[in-house]
Amino acid sequence: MTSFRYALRDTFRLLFRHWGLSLLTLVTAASVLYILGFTGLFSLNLRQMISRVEGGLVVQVFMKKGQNADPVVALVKTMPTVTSAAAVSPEQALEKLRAKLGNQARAVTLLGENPLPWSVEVQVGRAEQIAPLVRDLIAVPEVEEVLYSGKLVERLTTISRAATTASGTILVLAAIISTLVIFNTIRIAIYSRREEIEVMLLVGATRTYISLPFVIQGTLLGAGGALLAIAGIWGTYASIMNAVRTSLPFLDIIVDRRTLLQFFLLLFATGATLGWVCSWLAVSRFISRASRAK
Amino acid sequence: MTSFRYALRDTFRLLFRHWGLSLLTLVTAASVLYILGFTGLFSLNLRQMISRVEGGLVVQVFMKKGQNADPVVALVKTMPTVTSAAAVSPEQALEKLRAKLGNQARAVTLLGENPLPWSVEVQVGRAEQIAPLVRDLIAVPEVEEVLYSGKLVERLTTISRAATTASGTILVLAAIISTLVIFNTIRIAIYSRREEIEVMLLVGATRTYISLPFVIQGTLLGAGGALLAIAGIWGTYASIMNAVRTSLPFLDIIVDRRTLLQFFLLLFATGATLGWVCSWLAVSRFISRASRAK
Amino acid sequence: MDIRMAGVTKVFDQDIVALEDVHLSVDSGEFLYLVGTTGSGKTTLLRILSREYIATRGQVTVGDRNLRKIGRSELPFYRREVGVVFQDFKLLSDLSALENVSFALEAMGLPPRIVQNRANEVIDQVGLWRRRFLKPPQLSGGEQQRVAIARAMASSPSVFLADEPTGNLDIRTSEEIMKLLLSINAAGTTVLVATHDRNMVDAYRQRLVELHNGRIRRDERRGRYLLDDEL
Amino acid sequence: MDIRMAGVTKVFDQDIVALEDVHLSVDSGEFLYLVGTTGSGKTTLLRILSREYIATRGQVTVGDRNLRKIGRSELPFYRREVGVVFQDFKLLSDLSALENVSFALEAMGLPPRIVQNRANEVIDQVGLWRRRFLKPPQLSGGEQQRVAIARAMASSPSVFLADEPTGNLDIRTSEEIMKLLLSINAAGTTVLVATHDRNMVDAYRQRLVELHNGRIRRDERRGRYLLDDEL
Ligand SMILES: Nc1ncnc2c1ncn2[C@@H]1O[C@H](COP(=O)(O)OP(=O)(O)OP(=O)(O)O)[C@@H](O)[C@H]1O
Ligand SMILES: Nc1ncnc2c1ncn2[C@@H]1O[C@H](COP(=O)(O)OP(=O)(O)OP(=O)(O)O)[C@@H](O)[C@H]1O
Ligand SMILES: [Mg+2]
Ligand SMILES: [Mg+2]
Repeated sequence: MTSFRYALRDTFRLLFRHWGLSLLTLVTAASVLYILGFTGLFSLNLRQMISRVEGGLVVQVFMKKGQNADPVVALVKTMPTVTSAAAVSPEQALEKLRAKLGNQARAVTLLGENPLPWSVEVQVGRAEQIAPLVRDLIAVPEVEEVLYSGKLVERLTTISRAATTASGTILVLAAIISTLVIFNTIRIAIYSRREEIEVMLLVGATRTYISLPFVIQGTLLGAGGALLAIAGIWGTYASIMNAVRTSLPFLDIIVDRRTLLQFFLLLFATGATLGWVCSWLAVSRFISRASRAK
Repeated sequence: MTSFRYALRDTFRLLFRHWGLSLLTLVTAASVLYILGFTGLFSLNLRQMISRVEGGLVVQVFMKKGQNADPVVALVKTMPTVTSAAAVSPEQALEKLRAKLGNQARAVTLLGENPLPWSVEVQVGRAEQIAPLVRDLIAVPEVEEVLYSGKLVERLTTISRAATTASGTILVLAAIISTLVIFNTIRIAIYSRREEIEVMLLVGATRTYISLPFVIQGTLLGAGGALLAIAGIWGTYASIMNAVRTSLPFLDIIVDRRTLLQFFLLLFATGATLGWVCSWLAVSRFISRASRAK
Repeated sequence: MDIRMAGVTKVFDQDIVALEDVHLSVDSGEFLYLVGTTGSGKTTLLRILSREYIATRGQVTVGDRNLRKIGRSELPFYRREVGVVFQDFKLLSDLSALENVSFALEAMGLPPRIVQNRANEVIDQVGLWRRRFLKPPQLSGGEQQRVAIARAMASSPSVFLADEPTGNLDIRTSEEIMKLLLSINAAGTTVLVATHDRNMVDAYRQRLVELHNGRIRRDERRGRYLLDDEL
Repeated sequence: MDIRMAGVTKVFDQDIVALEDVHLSVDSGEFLYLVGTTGSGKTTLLRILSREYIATRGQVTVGDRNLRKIGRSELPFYRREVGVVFQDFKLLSDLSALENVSFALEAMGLPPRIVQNRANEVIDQVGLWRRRFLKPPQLSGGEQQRVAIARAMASSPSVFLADEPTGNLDIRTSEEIMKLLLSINAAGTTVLVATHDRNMVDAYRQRLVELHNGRIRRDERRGRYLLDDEL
């Protein structure tokens, strides 16, 4: 108990007596966590955008002449991967075709009777769920033809997979690099106090007594760095959100406060944990080395 | 001359006597430069992809009934922003329409005489060059209508601007953060040698004599860190290129060896310069502080 | 606590033999001078006793502890029973004189009030009351040395090892420190003092052990400081 | 070079007066002991001469240099003419004894061969030839002190300032060092030695200046080391 009080006081001694060093460590931690945080936000946004695009994919099911869309709508309702299904009557289809043709619409007006069949537009959540869906739909006897942009789906599937791997890899890389930099910085900072550690060992301080202030300090610096990083990220991200909202409104970036808050909490925890683990490792190694008898 | 030889020898003494410290600094520099380099490559790729998409934008110019495309082709040839222009005869246009309609192609086969006019497909390099082009084309008397995906062009223009700003900002941020981290690390590393610096001053070493080894060391560590970072980036990027080539062949990432080489040279120079400037600043400040008489 | 060294040899890299076959037995409560030319092994002997070094050969026991067998977790507790005045002081330069003493007491887990009282007491005993808030770089050599002495005695150790405790002190102050060491000894603490200070050794005669090239050359009950040509 | 101090006062933070109105004139080639109880201001006086400190008041000139007016770029060149043995040695702990000497010579821009010869020579003179490749932490206190002396004398300075150069040495070795200092002095170097070593002061009588609470109390041509009650 008393020794924890001493540890707290010594922490502040360490922090303020060597405030230059503390500041350097803090800024380094903040910088690195800023990068880590930004990478994280970037990955999150990437995944969200891709899932929006995937959710927009439409499979068109054309019924045989004279059949209406009911059997397909019924079947599709039972499929868990399907997120929406809408029947399109021949009349609606003609309207759409006209709109789609634009200036060539006059070609359509030349048609006599409406030659178009009933169809259903089906949507799923992920590109890779389309292939099995199509297989099932083709098996329905009333279905004449199932149309979907095969190439686009293929591309989206690979892009989605690639993006998942890429954002995962980037995150892992950023995490490794952050850990390395923070660990190195803390180690170098502790290195410059090696005499202090040696003297403490010589007068009979226990390992815990010696390391506690360093570990608390490391945790505080990590947490403080994270707070600075969060402030920085919030500032940058808010201005990005603003810019996107006004000039790229079609881009689906994450603006949900709850998600962002969770993300920032995670970043804070990461910073504190990194500071804690790194300083603990660093100081332990130093104590071990310094206390080896020659 | 002699003193430069001493400086070189002392550099290696610094590097190897405190090799743990050197290694930590090296790894930190490498990590940070890795991030910087990656951000740079990412920006380069982003710009390249956007310019490819922009280059793919097509403006369709429909001639008045009975007019052929020659006047527009002639005009467009004189415009420096235009990268390509192709006349499309009514027959070709009908073929295209058929292909475009897909399963609704039967509608087109119902047409009697070909109702389509001559048209020209014009391409420019950048989205923002489209608006003036369109204005010029509409002024041509033989032109009936100029079609282009107005919304898409608008979006592309803003995306292109946003991407340029964003990649620039990210690069600047990465550069600032790299500088901060490298400067801090070197300063902390030098901080742990403050006694050495003080003693040297006391025995009458000049500022240059004291700082030279630190500066050379900093430069070497910066350059070494850059080399490690380049090796790392090369490894990662090569595997990305491979993955993209096999599974996302439609993605235009940079594979040109000359560009990459130039980029890596730049990164190397950045690392060495950062190491040099940062260690020079750090050691100067220390010397100034240590040599202040009380 | 008593100290027993049997056949202790300390060899460093490059075959530097700092101590050779040292047999030394110090009873609990004894006072002993360790003399010898520079480099004769005094500091090495004391460092073996404080477990900074481990003897290359031979047995060392302090109290009931075999120093070769002290584990990592026991070492701090051993060190608290052994007060050491280091030849190079080993003070923390960003703590004041008083804090240098109190932090050593705190490290032992003593409560703040006791720490404060004791630290103030010993700082006063070594005559640094008026300098107690200065940091080592602001203290003169002799003042630093006295902080080191104060720190070593603060925890009332059972064994007190002092490496040249008067090396930076004038004669008058040396005498005061010597009296302090004798009073520590009078309270039952075993005291070993490595010294070059002929005046002190001759003024306060005590058991004297002389090292020569790492070997014990003399061990006298009330020895005088002799030069080689006086032997 | 000669040394002139006129009305020198040095006040530290918290109104600590380390030197007060010191007038001291040392001719070129003189040898001078600086004595006084611990904390009397000896080290402070030497530090003012080596331009580690600047006097709060008063004039200090060494040779033809006014120490208050030495610029940043001139300081290294001044320091090369002043050899200092620091009370706490100030050796670089990752250089060997020999390297500690040679690096100081290199810092002056001397060519490698001259540096090597001179470093070997002085290391030998202080009796450390066999220990020359050891680093300070591997040397005994007295050996470190001799490395510090060797480094200070290596550059053949015009002024030699030694702060307790025999504080960690036994009597025999102290005598050798004193003879070394006297021979340096005989070659024309001005030598100031701050010391508590009564035996040396009385054995080799020289000019003696005694400081007391920062003031000069005695200045005698061939003074003896006296205690307060002997005055
Ligand atoms: N870590 C070490 N590595 C190598 N040699 C060492 C080490 N420590 C001490 N020595 C050598 O052992 C010898 C004895 O050293 P020690 O410090 O015990 O002498 P000392 O009697 O205390 O001398 P002094 O009176 O000068 O302090 C010295 O010659 C020294 O060079
Ligand atoms: N930087 C400083 N700040 C505050 N006080 C100082 C500083 N340096 C020295 N002093 C004080 O000035 C006084 C004189 O110190 P100085 O080191 O000159 O004494 P000294 O004669 O060398 O003593 P010793 O024989 O113990 O080495 C001391 O009381 C010391 O506390
Ligand atoms: Mg010793
Ligand atoms: Mg002094």
